[in-house]
Amino acid sequence: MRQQIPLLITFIVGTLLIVSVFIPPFGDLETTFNIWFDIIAVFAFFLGGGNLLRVHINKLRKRKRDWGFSIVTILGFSVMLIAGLFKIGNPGDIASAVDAPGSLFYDIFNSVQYPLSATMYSLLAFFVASASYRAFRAKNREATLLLIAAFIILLGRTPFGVMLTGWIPDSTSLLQIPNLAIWIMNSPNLAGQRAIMIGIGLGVISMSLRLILGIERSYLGGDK
Amino acid sequence: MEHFALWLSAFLTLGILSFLYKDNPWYKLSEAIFVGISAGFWVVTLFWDNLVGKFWDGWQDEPMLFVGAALGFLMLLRLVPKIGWISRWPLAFIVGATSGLWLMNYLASNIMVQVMATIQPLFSTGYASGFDAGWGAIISSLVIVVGTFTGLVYFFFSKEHKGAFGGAARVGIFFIMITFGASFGYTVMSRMSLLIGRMDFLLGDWLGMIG
Amino acid sequence: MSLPLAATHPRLSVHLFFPIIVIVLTTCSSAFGQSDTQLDTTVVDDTVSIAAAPVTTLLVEDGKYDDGDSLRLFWVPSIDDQLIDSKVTGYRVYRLVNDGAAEPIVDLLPGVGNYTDKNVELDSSYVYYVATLTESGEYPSIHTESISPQREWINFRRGYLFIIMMIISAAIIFYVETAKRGKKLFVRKIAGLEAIDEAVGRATEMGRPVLFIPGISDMDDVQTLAALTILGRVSRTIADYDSKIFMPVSRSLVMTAARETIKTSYQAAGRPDAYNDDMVNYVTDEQFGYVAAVDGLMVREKPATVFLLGAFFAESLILAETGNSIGAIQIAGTARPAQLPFFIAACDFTLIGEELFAASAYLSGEPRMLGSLKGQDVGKAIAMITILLGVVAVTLSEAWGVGIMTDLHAWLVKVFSSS
Amino acid sequence: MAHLGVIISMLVIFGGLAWLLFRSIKGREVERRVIFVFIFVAVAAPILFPITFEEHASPVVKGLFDHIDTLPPGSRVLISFDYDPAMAPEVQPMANAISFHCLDRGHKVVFMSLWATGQTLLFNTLEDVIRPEFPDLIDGVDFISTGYKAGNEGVLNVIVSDFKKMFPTDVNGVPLDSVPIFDEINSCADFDLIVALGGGRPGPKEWVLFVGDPADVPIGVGVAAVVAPQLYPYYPRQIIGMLGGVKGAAEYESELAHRHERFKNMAQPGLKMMGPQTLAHIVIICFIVIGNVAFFRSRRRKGN
Repeated sequence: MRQQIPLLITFIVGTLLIVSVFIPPFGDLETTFNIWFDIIAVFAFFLGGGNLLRVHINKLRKRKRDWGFSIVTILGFSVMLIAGLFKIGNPGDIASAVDAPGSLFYDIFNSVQYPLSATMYSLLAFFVASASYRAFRAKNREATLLLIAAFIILLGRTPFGVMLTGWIPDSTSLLQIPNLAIWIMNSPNLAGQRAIMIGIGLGVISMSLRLILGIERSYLGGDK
Repeated sequence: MEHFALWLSAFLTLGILSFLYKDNPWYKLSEAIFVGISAGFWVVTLFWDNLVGKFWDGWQDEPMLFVGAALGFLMLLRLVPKIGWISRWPLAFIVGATSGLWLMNYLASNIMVQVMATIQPLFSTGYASGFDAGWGAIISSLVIVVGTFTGLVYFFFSKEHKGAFGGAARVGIFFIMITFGASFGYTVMSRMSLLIGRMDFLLGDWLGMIG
Repeated sequence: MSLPLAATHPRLSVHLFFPIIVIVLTTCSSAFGQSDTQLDTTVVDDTVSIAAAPVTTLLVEDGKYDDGDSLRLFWVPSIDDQLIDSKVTGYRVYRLVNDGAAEPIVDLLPGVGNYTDKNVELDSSYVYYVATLTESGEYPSIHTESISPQREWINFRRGYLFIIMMIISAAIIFYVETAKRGKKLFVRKIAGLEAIDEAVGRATEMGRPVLFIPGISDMDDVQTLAALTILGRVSRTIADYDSKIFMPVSRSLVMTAARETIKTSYQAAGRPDAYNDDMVNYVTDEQFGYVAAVDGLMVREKPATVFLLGAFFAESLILAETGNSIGAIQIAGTARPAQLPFFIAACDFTLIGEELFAASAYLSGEPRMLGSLKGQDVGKAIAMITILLGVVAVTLSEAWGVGIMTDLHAWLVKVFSSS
Repeated sequence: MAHLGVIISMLVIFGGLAWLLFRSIKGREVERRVIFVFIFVAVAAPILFPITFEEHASPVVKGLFDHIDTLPPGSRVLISFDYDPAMAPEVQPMANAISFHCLDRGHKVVFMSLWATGQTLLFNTLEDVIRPEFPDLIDGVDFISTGYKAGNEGVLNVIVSDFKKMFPTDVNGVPLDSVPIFDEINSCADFDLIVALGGGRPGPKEWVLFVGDPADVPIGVGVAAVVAPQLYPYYPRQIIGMLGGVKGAAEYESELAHRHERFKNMAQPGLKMMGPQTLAHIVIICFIVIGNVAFFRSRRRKGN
């Protein structure tokens, strides 16, 4: 029983949503599902948020390594929670938007979360460089093509791209690096992307069918 | 206050950047703040947007929302060990719905649309200038068709990559590699602008070193 | 306001009449041509000529293949709506709900000849008219007859989509059944998946944990589901090897599902006591907050093996490079094409798109699962044949005007645009 | 002072790279933190001491530049601002450079917008950028703004045959019939060039399909970098030239300063933004070379 009911639910709901595409009166099912999902996700958040607090309180109690930073996390979490749920400092009353300019929630977001997020994102600039250094090496034919494509595109984005091949006559202007770079983006790149996307589409269909038909059940109760 | 916010932002920005050298207390502090604040941010956002905005403000008009809430409540039964297994029901619901939705969406957007887009004449025709069979255009169209075709051959699972089939698969992986190299190179610029943005903040807004 | 010009200016009427006749003729024929399919169509003919002529031949029909929530209007624009020196500044659509008062619902540009009203309800009746707008005033057309939107139960426009879905699904199910009956099916080697056992074994030998990142999307993304099915296999191996796994996640639901998955695997391996809820922890929903925490964990816990499987966005390279810097073996996979290059560059093995979804089937080694992979290949073959056929057809048709090829191409377009 | 900064940072970057190359010839790998330092300097230095690299206009940029340059003075040009503040960092430099160029050549320029958000940007461009640079030009005689009109492609469908039907007045409410520029302009076909700036929808693609092709007017475009590859197939048949992203703007500015004395010392926002980009790209390219040198050296060593 414990096995069968979830599998049945998956089967019925999955089939229903597939069929809904062809039955106009069921057209709203997708929207309905998305709203239900959002509501379920909030409930699940009690588990997640509770877990976060539990982990850090445990760390604190047992004086594990770096327990001091757990205090900071718990504090940050609580401050944001209080600021947001009680709408502290919001202009107007409780009905105003939680992130209205001037509120504590808004200020913390702007001076703490935003710079942290943007800086973490900007680390990519460094990692792009270190990855290029290591990965773009002519180890074999595949890697060489990876290297050449990246190299031409990168060159095409600097003034040297124009300078190096500016002498090539206009009749074969495709060979000039800036043009070549755009050609690569438009032809071989497009072809590769399409093959990958069609493959993904089939992968999704097969995966979904396995889940709906209950062939794949490792996520809820294993093989047996 | 403004001044404090600026210095706080700069302090946190440098804290994250310090990770590039190595893990250190400054980074750990920034990380701890980040995790705490952002988790709180999302609880609050989900609370107001989803619980209040979608459920509380909506159930009078749409009583079916209670089904969603009930499923959410079943989720919480995990906390009761004896009947914790019931929490699989909402999971099963989500898995079923996600599978159904994605199956149809990907069939339409990834397969049908992409196949359709690949069906182009090898000799391109222009809107105004009529027939054009320049070599450049023909080669480009051929490359797209051959690349898509051989790329799909590469993904074949049930046939060994040997002989002519293996050759085609090899060509396919060549195309895929060019794709990856090109996309990588093309993204560098946008990644650099992110760093330029942060540098502008540090050197300009904070230190005032930009004239 | 609306003086019948034809009566007072006989000479002008000649000018005005000719185009009207043409319009009436063309619209009548088109109305007849469609009449067998559009039973609800109401034809209104207006041939009175005035300062700025109102629109003519206003038709209203039920929106096809909908839940009774749209009505479509067509009309022939005013003859004064001309490209040069036009008097017409636009059109205003009026609506009378259940014989109530007329209210304007939308203003349209000159030259427009149709409008779909999507704000209608099943049990109400609607009457429309369209006013021609000029600088000096409005010139309304005759009202349509009353119409109620109809609900259709089956969307025939998606018929081909249904057929394609059925063919691919049937192929997958067919091979699943074939394999179940014991027919051996060949599946080629996938390098990234072959490496999993070795990678987990290495972690055991080194006495270091395995880190599993299921992407940053929630359970409403099939990639996350794929990651969890792989987790089911991987955690089984981990349980067998007695390695350690830790899994920070950025979604509460994923946390719940992952715990369920790992627990089940440990039970299947006969070691339920070794399972612990602390293997999976929620961090934060915030994309880069999560990344900051995972990066920190990586350098502090130094996992020997890192799995990056699921839906990844910009953070892909941050995670993969940090994982690389601590010398972990990294097995990555995603179906987001934009992030694949970064995994290719920074990880030891990468599952490209479709391979991510095939992974759990491949790892299970179970005949039914492998059968579904063969079914997928049928879909690929269909796509390839269609592409070849379509390209040949459209090329022959455009370059040499081969008739049958034009038909073939037109048919393919029809089939593959039915989504 | 600034020059000294430029020299020192260049020395640090290229001296350092040369040293790393030398080391890698000996087969030694570069540590990742060293790479990070180079990226940091390559981005920070051009921000601190404005380092710009002279860009050379690629053929696709030159196509538009030369067209504007060779049109006889008094030609009629339409420039459409179809973008929003999010796209502005990339597109605004192009808008400035192209407007300058047209007005300097003595062309009669009509500005308009298909995007509601473009109207404000257009207004700011005219007031803050164009008027200060060309104080003598007269509104209505040398240039005019007709502002924004709702209707997307519908607007294009109308103005392709009758401009004044869609825009009876300019942005200030002056009837176009009384405006000298419009003496000889009835439809889009009467323009000698149309420049579409933007990258969304409606944007350059719609201009080509709804106006450029049917009315046979040359179209030049300036777009955000992400959409540039999608528009390339229209060049050179349906688009005479294209500026893609900040890079395209920088190339145009460079060409402008190079060919016209007047713009030698003008502000070059595009080039300035390209400084850190170019340097960072060069550094990455150098590291790829260094990586391959190290790889081949180590392979040869293993081979021995």
